[in-house]
Amino acid sequence: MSSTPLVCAGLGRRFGTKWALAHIDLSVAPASVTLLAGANGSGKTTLLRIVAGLVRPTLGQVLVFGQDPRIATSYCRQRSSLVSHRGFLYPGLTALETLRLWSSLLTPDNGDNELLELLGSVGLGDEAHSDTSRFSAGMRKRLTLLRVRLENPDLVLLDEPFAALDPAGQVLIESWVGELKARGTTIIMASHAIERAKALCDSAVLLEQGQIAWMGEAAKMPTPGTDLEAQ
Amino acid sequence: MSRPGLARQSLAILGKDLALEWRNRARVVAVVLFGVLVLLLFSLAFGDKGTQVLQVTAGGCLVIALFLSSTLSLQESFRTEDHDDALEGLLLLPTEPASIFYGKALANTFFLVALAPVLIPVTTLIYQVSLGPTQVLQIAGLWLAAAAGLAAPGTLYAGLTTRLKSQDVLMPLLLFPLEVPVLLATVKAFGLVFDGDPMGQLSSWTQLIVAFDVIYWCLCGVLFRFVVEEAA
Amino acid sequence: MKKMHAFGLVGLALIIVGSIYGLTASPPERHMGDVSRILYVHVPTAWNCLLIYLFAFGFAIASLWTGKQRWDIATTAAIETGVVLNILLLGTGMIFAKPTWGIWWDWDVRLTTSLIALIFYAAILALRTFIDDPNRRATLTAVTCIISFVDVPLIYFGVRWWRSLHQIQSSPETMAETMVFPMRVNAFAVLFISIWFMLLRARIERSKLESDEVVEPPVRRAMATA
Amino acid sequence: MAPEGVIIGGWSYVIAAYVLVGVVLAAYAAHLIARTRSLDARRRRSDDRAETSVGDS
Repeated sequence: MSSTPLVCAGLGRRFGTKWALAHIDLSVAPASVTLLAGANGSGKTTLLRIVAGLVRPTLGQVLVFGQDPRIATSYCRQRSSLVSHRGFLYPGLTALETLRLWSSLLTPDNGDNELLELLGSVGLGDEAHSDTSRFSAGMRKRLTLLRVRLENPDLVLLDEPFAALDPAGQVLIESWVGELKARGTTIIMASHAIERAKALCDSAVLLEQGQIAWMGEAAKMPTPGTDLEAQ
Repeated sequence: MSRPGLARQSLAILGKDLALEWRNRARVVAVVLFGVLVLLLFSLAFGDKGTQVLQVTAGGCLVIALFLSSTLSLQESFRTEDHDDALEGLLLLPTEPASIFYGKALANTFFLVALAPVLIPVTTLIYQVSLGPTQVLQIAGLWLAAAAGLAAPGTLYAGLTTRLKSQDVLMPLLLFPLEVPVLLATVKAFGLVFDGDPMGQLSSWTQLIVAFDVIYWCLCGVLFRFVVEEAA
Repeated sequence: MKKMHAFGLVGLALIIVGSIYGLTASPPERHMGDVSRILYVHVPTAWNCLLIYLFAFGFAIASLWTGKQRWDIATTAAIETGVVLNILLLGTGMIFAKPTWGIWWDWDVRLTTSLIALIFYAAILALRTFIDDPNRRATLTAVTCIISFVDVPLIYFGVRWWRSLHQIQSSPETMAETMVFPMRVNAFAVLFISIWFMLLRARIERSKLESDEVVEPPVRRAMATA
Repeated sequence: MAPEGVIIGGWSYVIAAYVLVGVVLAAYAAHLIARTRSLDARRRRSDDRAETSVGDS
């Protein structure tokens, strides 16, 4: 039970008058890659934020490795990592300083040499001492990915990983996902780029207006917007 | 897997906030100038009543200058956290909300203490009070205690009102009534340093401010997690 | 619904009895004379105001602990009722101050503390109007309410020390039995009326939330199969 | 310091205090009841459209 990365049962979340999510029953197998598909506002981000323990579910239960992220917050966050569409960066800090901050909040705390090496591995070696507020979207994303490298989690939650990236950046994400997968990390990916994401994923969940409209093998997923009842 | 302790995490946050403040020196200078301006305005408002009045009001005006300047720096301390959801990033690492609080509150205390080397000399000049070396030390100690008492609830309330539509009004509205005990005690203590302390009451006022500090730092540290985490 | 109004009616009956007794049957006090009759309404509001703020503090802790909406509703109802009593307490306090001390306002410990408390709690009510998300509103109301309540004794002692250099605290002397009776009756009267206010206010808050929001999740949709 | 002797009169202050208490309490009660009425009316209208269960106090 506790080795299952994610179990949701009857999950629902209301914001004001609107139900962003309802009746979510979902189980994610270890070392799998799951695609969360759906239109804007279909509840993908809310679901990922609930799993990360940032949003409290209104109804139902969520278990991350057998623990409730609301109660065992620290445990769940140690084993999972969220890559949001925001970068979590401070304007004014350099790339190296940003990594230094993250690293000093984790164990083991890496020295500057390791951090510079990490920056080099994503092609940011020359930018180590530049202010992150001057970074392009792609550079910011690559820096954010290093965060996951530092955390070394068992469950990675990706929110729109391909958004605002150039083709080179998208290829980088693909190879990075492959790398994580090979290491046995479980991945849940919310994405608009259905075709690109499908190729990376084992299974898929299609959300429509906060509810699961379709669930199954990624390759067989219908294109969103088509008549699902006809399938 | 063990995590770095509360103290180490707090120091990491403190270091980050100090680095950001250093990058943002121009703003820091502006806040200091604002403090000086407040002192100047008060001295203009009371100045025509004579030197005596200026000397008597010096302590109070100095504390009010500290309070008004603090709202500017406290709000800024959460604007950087909100800009790219960086605070959320810290929570996800995971960082204990309490260590984020203590790190930021220490940074805010540091910032408020940094106002002292400018505001205190300016006060002695325009309010025409003379300070001996011991009195300077006393004022510095009191200033530190007052800054700490202001920074802890200030950090909590700045975090609480960040992202709200009327943060600039709500934060002082919530913070200043809370700070009345610190305000009264500090004004009294400053007055005793400036005008002399024949009855030896200074130490009891200092103890009172320190007691407030302890209560605020404990209580706000406990409550901060509810302010930053919905799921807490 | 009917039960709720019973509190109001009992409170009304008691306050009429207590006030008539206090205005007629009770003898004037030795020093303050007839002015002392103000105390029969002033002191009961003060006691109840503090009691209601204590309730709000308890509700706020429960709200933070459980995250349940009903505690947030209770906290809000208690804070608003407390603010009404606080206004009364300040008003009657000032009216009492004029004939006894010769001034409308004095930086007396209790008056000062209650003025600051009023600003505190009114600020919480103001804060609530700026937050749209009900969960966040509940959390922030609870946090500010807890801090405010803890701070009230600090203000009290702070002001007391601050004032202690100027004048000696005036403390009420031991009261005659004829003074105790109307004070007690009115204390219960204000308590009943306050409970009635809180129940009414809670009902308003609840039906406001219910009519504004869809409490039940949408109907479960059929899921297409793979 | 408490003044010497007895304060004479002051009935106007006593009446003012009692009137203040009465007016404020009555005004707040009226305000609460008016709001309850209007919310109840609104809810009854929405109940006509959709039958929803409403908990009673």
